[in-house]
Amino acid sequence: MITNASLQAIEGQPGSFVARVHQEPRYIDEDKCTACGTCTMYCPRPVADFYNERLDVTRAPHIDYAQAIPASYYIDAKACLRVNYETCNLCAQTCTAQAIDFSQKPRDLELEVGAVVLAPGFGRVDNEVLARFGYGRYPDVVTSLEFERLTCASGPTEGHILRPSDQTRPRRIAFLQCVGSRDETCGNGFCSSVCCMYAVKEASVAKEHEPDLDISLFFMDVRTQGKGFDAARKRAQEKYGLRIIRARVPNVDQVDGRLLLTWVTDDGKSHTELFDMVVLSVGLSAPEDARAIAEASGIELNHYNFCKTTHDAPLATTRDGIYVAGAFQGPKDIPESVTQASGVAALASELLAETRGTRSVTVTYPEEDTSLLEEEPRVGVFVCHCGVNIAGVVDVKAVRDYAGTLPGVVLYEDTLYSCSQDALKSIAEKIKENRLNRVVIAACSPRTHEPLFQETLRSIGVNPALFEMANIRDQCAWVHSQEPEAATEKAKDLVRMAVAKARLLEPLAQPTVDVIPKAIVLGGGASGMTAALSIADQGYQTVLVERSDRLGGNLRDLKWTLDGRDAGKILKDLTDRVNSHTGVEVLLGTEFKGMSGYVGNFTSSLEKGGQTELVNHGVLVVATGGRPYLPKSYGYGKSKRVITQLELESRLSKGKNPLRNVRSIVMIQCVGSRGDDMSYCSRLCCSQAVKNALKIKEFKPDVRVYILYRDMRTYGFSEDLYREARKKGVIFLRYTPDRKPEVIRQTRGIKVRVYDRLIGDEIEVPASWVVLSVGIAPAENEETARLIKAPLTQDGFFLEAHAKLRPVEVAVDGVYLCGLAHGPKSLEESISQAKAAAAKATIPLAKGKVAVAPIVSRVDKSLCIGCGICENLCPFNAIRLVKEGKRRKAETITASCKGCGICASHCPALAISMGGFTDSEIMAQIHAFSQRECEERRES
Amino acid sequence: MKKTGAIMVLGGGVSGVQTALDLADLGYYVYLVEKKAYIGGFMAQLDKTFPTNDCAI
Amino acid sequence: MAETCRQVLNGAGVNSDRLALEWASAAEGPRFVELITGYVNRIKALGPLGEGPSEAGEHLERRLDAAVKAAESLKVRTVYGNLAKKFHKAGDYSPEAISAGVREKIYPAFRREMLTQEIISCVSEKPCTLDELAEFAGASAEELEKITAALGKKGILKEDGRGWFLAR
Amino acid sequence: MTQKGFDPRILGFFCHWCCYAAADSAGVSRYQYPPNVRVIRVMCTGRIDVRFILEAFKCGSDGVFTGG
Repeated sequence: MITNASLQAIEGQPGSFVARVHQEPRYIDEDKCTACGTCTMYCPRPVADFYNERLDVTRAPHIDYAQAIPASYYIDAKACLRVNYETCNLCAQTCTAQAIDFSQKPRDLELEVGAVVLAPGFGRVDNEVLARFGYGRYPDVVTSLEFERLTCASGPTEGHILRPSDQTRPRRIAFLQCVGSRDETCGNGFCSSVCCMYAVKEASVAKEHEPDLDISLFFMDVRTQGKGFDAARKRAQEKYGLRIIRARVPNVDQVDGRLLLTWVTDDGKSHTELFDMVVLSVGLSAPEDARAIAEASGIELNHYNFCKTTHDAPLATTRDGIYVAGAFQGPKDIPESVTQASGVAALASELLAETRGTRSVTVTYPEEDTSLLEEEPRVGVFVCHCGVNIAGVVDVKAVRDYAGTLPGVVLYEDTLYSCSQDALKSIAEKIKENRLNRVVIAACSPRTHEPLFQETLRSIGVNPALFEMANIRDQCAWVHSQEPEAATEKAKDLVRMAVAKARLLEPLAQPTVDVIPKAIVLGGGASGMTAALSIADQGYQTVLVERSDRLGGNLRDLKWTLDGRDAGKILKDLTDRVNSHTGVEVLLGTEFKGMSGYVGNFTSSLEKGGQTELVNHGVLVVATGGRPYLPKSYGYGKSKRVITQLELESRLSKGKNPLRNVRSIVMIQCVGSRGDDMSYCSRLCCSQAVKNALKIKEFKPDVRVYILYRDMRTYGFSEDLYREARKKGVIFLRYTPDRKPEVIRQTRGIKVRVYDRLIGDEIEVPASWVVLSVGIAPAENEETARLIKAPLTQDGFFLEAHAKLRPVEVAVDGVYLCGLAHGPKSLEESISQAKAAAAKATIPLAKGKVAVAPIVSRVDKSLCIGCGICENLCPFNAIRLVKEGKRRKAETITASCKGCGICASHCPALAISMGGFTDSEIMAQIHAFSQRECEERRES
Repeated sequence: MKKTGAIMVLGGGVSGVQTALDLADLGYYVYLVEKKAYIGGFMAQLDKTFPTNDCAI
Repeated sequence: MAETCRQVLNGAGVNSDRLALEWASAAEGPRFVELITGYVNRIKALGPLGEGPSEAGEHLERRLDAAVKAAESLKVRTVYGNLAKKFHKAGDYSPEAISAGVREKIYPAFRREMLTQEIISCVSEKPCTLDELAEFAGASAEELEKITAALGKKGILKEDGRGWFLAR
Repeated sequence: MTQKGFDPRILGFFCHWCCYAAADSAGVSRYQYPPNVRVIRVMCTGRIDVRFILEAFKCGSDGVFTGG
């Protein structure tokens, strides 16, 4: 990790570059700094705290936030008196660790690398642009990032929303969208794609903090197109009573200490209101140093200074061996950035497959300290605040003190964020100091965080099985936020139960098994083919299974990408590569019929023409795609004049001829989407409609094109297409779901009746063709989901393991996800996601071994009576009877065991115990649950 | 030409960190180059994330 | 499992509506909330344990203690395991089959074992006549007679003029 | 509340993969439900022994909710 560093140049060629990097000194030795904070205390030089958006003041030597990595302070060289004037030196004298070193000099490094990934993120919108909205002039106009810090419990106001001008509580807050986005006058003509969502989030959080706040949000279009976002927005709108106004506010005035907004709605009416605070939803610009990075790395930028890429290779820059991920590729939110990040890892890994493992370092764990277990249980309880997530509801200090009264507890503490690096470090130290041999963390869900904490235990030589969590966030604070007292009582109970179990925990061995170096990819569409090729390029045999008799999926019906590329050529390139690649075996007309086993050792049955073949493989990628929604409404299927966008594309692919007799085309958006059939937004139909409208205008400029929409969601650079369409005379009319357009069939032609908001009345538009922008419906996902035991969302798409941080993984280990099976998305996004799934799927293959969770069953052979009930009942064939002398005894096949425990609960002789879930552990939890028993025990 | 099994990742935000972690898991050496004093990028400044309002840090 | 619990709970004097077995998949947060809210309301309507309709308040804890001990016994567990095995082999998991199987096989074994436990706990205080035992265990003297006879044969219980008492 | 002042104590056995996950997702969406249930996580409902349920009632639980 090299901080305070900038890229100077990249020389050489793909596979063997030399990157020149310039590093400025921190003036504090990272290895010596203990992050005690003495230097900040003694420094006489105040500086604005940029981490808290200058809402606070710190000193020249400081740390941005307690959880920062590296966990070391640094000195702001611009402000430091010692660096600039050779005076002061106070901090160096007071630092007991002697970590401050003013002799540090800038360094120039030469890094030998095979590939380069550019992920510099995004830049800020110029203050000049913000000044148009009164920012800088009126103190109560704040940016969204400043507002984010104001709502944060560890922020400058400890989570209280106060007006910067007079530190009073605002009553009315307005959010202005598209500040520095969708605005050519400031150079940012694109849509930043994230502001609509974060504005709703910030408004909701604000309402949670201050329920009587009155919040208005000013949108041009509400662009919450992400997976599950529309539903979340709707819920927030209803729950918090957020007021949505469709207008762009041109400027902000200050009147008597309040802020005056004037706007015009789309019915032509003008409005004026006063607010106490205005939040500017600031967009994402290209990074400030984009030009410098482009020059140093020899890549090209697009017209907005973002990295130039194409829709069929979204992660490749214009220079081979140099790749791009995240917001530098185009404005995007966290899950998409994370997806691209994994995708770009696949690209680098494809290029450098032959060098895998030559430079890597492996982590080693210290030996387990077995002497710990010779002592009585010494339980340590850590109760997490999780910022305000838990502490905002549950009385964390009371729970902590209560934990101290429980038997066996020798240490009880509260932590702000248990999962942060600094907290983990401190927990580890306390475990060692106090010789804890059982650890309970009361925080979030073990499903998400247990591995992290167990890793911490391992790193200090404590067996990870000696750990238990009490879920006081997901299943307590979050769901009982209106009943803080009851929630606190519940939290105490859960902690008591966890401690009771923890006292009985025993160390468990950590078995590992070999991985079969082969992948199966389900689905031969663009995503499936991309994923299969990537895994094969990374050096692993891949089987591509396609149900139909042709490769291509939905890509076969697409004619042009959004950036105007020939979709047919992309399809041909992909299929040619798949068919000729020695690492990819293509099985057409093949059905996936089932899968057994576990990560590293799956066995799938594939059926082709009535023949079933069993294939052993280590990982599975689900790329089973989606399908276009088939509408019943708007007279679809009854007239050749009513078609879908894909059908329109097919007509347009024959050139201008089909448009011969066409005078007017009406496109209707959100057919199927955001409605009764599919509640979600299909994400790409808006861009698709605009793309096709432009194609029509290109072929025949005098065709009148109408687009009837609810919100135009041409996010990212597609906004350019939207603007161009408006310029070329495409007419956009907004409709609301309670006043849907009507298609009226007449003897000669078709009319569309729609409510015109500006006129305030219904108008009738004659249409040669009506084009329905139909949404994307899930494929037959239920069956596949059942076979691989993976959960689906309520909308019928596969559910990822974590919406933000694990977007291409499924809850089942060893199964990965990409493309339309995950949710509606564009070709560009599908390709990024396919690469990401390929990277994730290759990780276990590359490691060659996977750890098996030690929750397996264990048979006590001295108790076993050899009845065979367990062997019979086990759903995974993971237990068998073996002869031992004259008797038969049961035995667990550890690698197959899933830890379900059906054997243990049916064993007549109580001879089977489950790792981490033994009878006595569960009984202890039951007893701890019943307080009466618990008190009796304490007396005895 | 001999290839080098190391990769430079420029940028220590959520994208850069995720890339670095995946590449390390895939068996490569990673140089994570960040222009600021700390990694984390903008995401570290966020309080909560949409739509689940999970903690961002 | 659930059916066994229900029949045993009913036998011990607990309204078996207090036990719920529901399904919610990982993505079904809203469904889970509905289930749990409905269930809590159901329990609220039943009132505290032992005070609901058709519940035997006073001896409940003792009866349940006997039930737990019965559930630990090799005999009951063998019957239980073998029935599960039978269902698994036949692939028949219809509620009727399960209910009948439990009623005919598991419950009798359970009941016998529960009564045995009750008898033992009764006589360990003082010698008891069959009628006293019947009142204590809430069962008929005829039913208990078979059990005491069997216990007598095994040498666990002895009988004299005062009634049955522990052999040791 | 049906009975005045009666706040039942309920024990839940939740399957790690299904009901426990559903309960987590309810939390993530901030749905609200009554705070009467205390949860014991098991890897599968198959783990639940008849003894556990009887023991829970014996210890005075007003209800037992098993969620798969």
